[in-house]
Amino acid sequence: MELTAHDIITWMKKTNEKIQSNKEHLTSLDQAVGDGDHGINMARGFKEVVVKLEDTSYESVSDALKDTAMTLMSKVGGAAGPLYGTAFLKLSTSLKGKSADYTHFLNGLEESLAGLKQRGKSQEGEKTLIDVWSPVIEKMKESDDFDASLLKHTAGDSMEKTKDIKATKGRASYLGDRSIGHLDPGSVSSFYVFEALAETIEGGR
Amino acid sequence: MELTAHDIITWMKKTNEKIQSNKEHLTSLDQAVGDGDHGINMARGFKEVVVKLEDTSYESVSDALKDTAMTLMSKVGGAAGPLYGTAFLKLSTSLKGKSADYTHFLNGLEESLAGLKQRGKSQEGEKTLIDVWSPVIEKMKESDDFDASLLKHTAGDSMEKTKDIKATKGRASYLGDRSIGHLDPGSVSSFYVFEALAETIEGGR
Amino acid sequence: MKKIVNNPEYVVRDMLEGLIAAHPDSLKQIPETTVVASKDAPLQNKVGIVSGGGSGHEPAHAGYIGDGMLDAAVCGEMFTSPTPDQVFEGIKAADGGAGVFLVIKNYTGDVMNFDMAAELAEAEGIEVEKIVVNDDVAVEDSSFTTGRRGIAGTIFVHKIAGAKAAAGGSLQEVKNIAEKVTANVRSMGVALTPCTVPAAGKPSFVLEDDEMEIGIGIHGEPGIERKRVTSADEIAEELTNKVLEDIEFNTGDDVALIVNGMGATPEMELYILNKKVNEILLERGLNIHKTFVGNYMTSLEMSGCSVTLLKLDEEMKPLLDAESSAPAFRI
Amino acid sequence: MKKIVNNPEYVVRDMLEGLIAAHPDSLKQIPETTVVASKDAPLQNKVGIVSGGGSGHEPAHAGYIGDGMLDAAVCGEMFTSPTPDQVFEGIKAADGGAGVFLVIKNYTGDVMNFDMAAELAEAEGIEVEKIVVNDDVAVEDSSFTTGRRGIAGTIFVHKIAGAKAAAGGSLQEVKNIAEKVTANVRSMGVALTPCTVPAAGKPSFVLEDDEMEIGIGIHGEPGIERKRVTSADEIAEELTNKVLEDIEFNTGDDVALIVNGMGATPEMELYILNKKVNEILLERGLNIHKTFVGNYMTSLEMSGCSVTLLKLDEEMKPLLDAESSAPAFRI
Ligand SMILES: Nc1ncnc2c1ncn2[C@@H]1O[C@H](COP(=O)(O)OP(=O)(O)O)[C@@H](O)[C@H]1O
Ligand SMILES: Nc1ncnc2c1ncn2[C@@H]1O[C@H](COP(=O)(O)OP(=O)(O)O)[C@@H](O)[C@H]1O
Ligand SMILES: [Mg+2]
Ligand SMILES: [Mg+2]
Ligand SMILES: [Mg+2]
Ligand SMILES: [Mg+2]
Repeated sequence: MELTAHDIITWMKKTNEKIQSNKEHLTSLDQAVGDGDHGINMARGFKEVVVKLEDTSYESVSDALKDTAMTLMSKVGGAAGPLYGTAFLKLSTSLKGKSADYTHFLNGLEESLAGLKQRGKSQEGEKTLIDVWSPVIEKMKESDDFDASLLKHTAGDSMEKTKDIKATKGRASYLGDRSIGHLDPGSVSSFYVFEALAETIEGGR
Repeated sequence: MELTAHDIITWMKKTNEKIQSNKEHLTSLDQAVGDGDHGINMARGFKEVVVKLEDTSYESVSDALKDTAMTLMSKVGGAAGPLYGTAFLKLSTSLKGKSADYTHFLNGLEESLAGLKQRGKSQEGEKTLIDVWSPVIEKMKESDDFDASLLKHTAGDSMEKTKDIKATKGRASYLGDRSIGHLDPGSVSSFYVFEALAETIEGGR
Repeated sequence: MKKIVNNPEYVVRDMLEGLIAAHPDSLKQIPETTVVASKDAPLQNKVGIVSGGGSGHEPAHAGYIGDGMLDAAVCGEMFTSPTPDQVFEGIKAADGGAGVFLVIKNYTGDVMNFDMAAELAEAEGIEVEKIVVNDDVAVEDSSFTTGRRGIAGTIFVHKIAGAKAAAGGSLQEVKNIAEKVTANVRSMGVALTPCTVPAAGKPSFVLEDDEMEIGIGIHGEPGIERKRVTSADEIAEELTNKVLEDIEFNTGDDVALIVNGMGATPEMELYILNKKVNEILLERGLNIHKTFVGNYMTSLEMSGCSVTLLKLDEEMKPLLDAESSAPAFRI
Repeated sequence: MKKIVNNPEYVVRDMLEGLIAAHPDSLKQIPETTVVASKDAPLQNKVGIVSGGGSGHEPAHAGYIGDGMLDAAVCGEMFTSPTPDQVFEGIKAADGGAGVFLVIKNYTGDVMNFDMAAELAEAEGIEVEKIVVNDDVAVEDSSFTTGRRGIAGTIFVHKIAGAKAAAGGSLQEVKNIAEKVTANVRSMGVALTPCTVPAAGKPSFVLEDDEMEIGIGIHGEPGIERKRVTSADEIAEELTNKVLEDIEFNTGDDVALIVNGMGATPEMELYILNKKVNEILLERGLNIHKTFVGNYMTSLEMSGCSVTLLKLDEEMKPLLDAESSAPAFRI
């Protein structure tokens, strides 16, 4: 299977729907361990992404992802804006001039992860969205084509596991041990991103 | 009967006791129609009056009343400070060089009332402490000696009647018709003053 | 009641100590009084300007002490007018031989205590004049009330009378300009939450979770109407229109504006309100000469705001614009 | 949630309009951005100073724009770091050819967004340097956190870096002095009540009626300890001692002090706190060069305060004392 520019638009629309309907949930999670704006920020950003993608016609996956990245970068703010912006920009750059087949796409996601780590000066196990992106990508490497159910489950499990981690990056790190027991908001929004990707794939089959 | 300087001290001590134990009541009443400081202000003032009177020895009723007046004037503040200060100062001045027999004392109270009216630019029926001082003095005129029970009852009834008056002076006047149904805080503190005077007289019999 | 205080009975004393400690170069406390004065007061041959009132309205009034504004401020107990002897101390601290001008807000207690102080001062040969500020349009100005209350418009009286005195104006000239300001200034406020006097321990009134009180006084005195909290734009319209209705404003008139916070309202909200107030004034064809947004005349931790408009003329304008070193009103 | 707002999504936009309307002579908004700049920015051959961060901390940051302080402030959404493109606009607005200096508070989002903006600026040939302020001693400075947060101490960085730039300092000189200030400034705060982001609609955390949180962050981030509200004196001791412990202070050292209100705390309470803070510092043998009491770095309508101490030297002192025309920090 190969993703098209149209698939990217579907992916982002689905992500947006999930984020809009879970805006308050994300904000509550961020109120518990951060400053309570994650839902508001992500909702503002993805709403704009959908507007942008609907207003433009795309030839390539890379172009659609680039606009997604730039819109997130300029509309989300906070920690999540540069992080998601970087992730999608790296994916876009990696796919430039290439088809979005499984191998290329997965390579692109690896670039995204590297970008996240560099931008956030962080790594796995620090209770950030990296704890969803990294295991999802690891799991994808074991497969050789898109697998919606694998994606969903890995993302979901990884998100759940952030509960047990003690935060050492981002605002939640101020809580120290008290961060344990709470989901990481960025990991939850990342779960929506991958769940939406899974549904896009399913729809595309 | 004739009041002595010692009686004045007793009177003020008894007034102070009543005000201290009703400080919160007076403040609540003032919260309903004013700014909620009447109890606090009167308690601060009368506490100082007692300290002052206990620290000094007095030859005359007039001198004890003068110190009472000056202390209230400089410790109470707000509307009540100048009003009570003026009332006791007029009483003191009127009794200067005189014995505090019934006639002289009553004359003095009439001077007090005139002083209150002048200082407050107010008259009967405006829902102020004048609505206690004035009827008490009127009633006292019908008698030719101190009458504790008359004093208490007139003061008490008059205080109660302020409930039905619409305020046209002081902070309560901002409430207009909504001031009806509330006791006037200054009338309640004035009731304590006259009740204490009645008890002083009773004690002196 | 959650407050950063020690003994509630000593809040004013403690505050004054902390205030002087923060401004050792510009302010002094007159020993054993609650009077704060400019470090170099009295200034010889300058009319002294004295204001004051109950505490709890900070930065009013001590924050307005400075060159071009007040010489002394008399601080009463919480929401309680200061006593005549204290006001008299304030007058003496400000008296440089050219007379002293008193700025009084129209409350029975303030008027009586300041009047008595003026009598004491005159008995000692100090010439005293005064103004009673009554800018609050929420109160009906009739014989059935004690008249309109003095609220944030008082700041403009401080500023313009202060500038006149600093410019060498005589006591009578200072009085004349203060009367002009008072005749041309109007305000109205709103409260979203009440405040608690520390020694009282409970709020002075109660508002439901969705209620506001239009026309509130700065001691929590009742306003015109209690209603559901509306939008910033609607609040701006309600307050501004009520103020605009009260005196004649003509197209092209210069006005000065205060959007005043009651204490607990974030500056962000005051600016949001100011946006709409500006639009209304511009639509009315008025020329906004100067705008002041901030906490100028507060009610402890009350949340809410007030809108003050001063209709300016060519005499008042330069006096409003003149320099002031007062920490709460630097110009 | 009771607030004077219109649509909660547009609070920042509305606020900026009201802000510019209030300061038409000194401030401008860069069209279609959330950047506020000095009316006469950029100044040729002066190092431009740019600060910013999430909104909700007013008067931070736009209130510090003025001669001798900031050239531009970038306003993010509520408690949300501004985006790289906006910060880049701020940099361009402040760039007069001598380079631009960024004052960043140490939060992951701020650091990332400002870094990316610096990259964009450098790609366009604008020289950029920066400081990350981390004065909050409530946070452990270890590899297990993102490091200490930037809070009210940031104001001193604005002031002193701004004065250095105004005095003709080079970009490197501005950076050097900003690093010195950051190395010598420490703060700690306390919250008595939480605050509510308008679009969130509910408070960011809950405190019981008798509780306070020591070491609170300016976005409601958790502190060190939650305990019963104590007296002003005890709060002053707790905050000041924690700050004093953190760097070496010697008898006779000059310090500058900020007693900062979090938004809803009356000025009266800040002065009451200041009284005790002063006593503690004097007892320690320190020389209080200057004290600032007021709302400088707020968290909407949070009630509480913070204490900031800057250990001064002969280089910083005149820069702190230098003139500033910023409305929130006039000197
Ligand atoms: N250094 C970091 N590296 C990777 N992810 C991070 C880092 N810091 C924060 N995050 C992610 O960002 C999320 C918070 O985003 P958001 O609430 O929008 O930003 P802010 O903390 O600035 O308010 C966290 O839940 C976490 O997943
Ligand atoms: N003009 C007036 N004439 C006579 N009494 C008055 C007048 N104004 C107020 N009072 C009395 O003063 C009382 C209020 O006193 P207090 O609360 O101490 O002063 P304030 O209103 O300044 O807070 C009222 O209850 C009323 O009895
Ligand atoms: Mg957040
Ligand atoms: Mg009262
Ligand atoms: Mg009072
Ligand atoms: Mg944030």
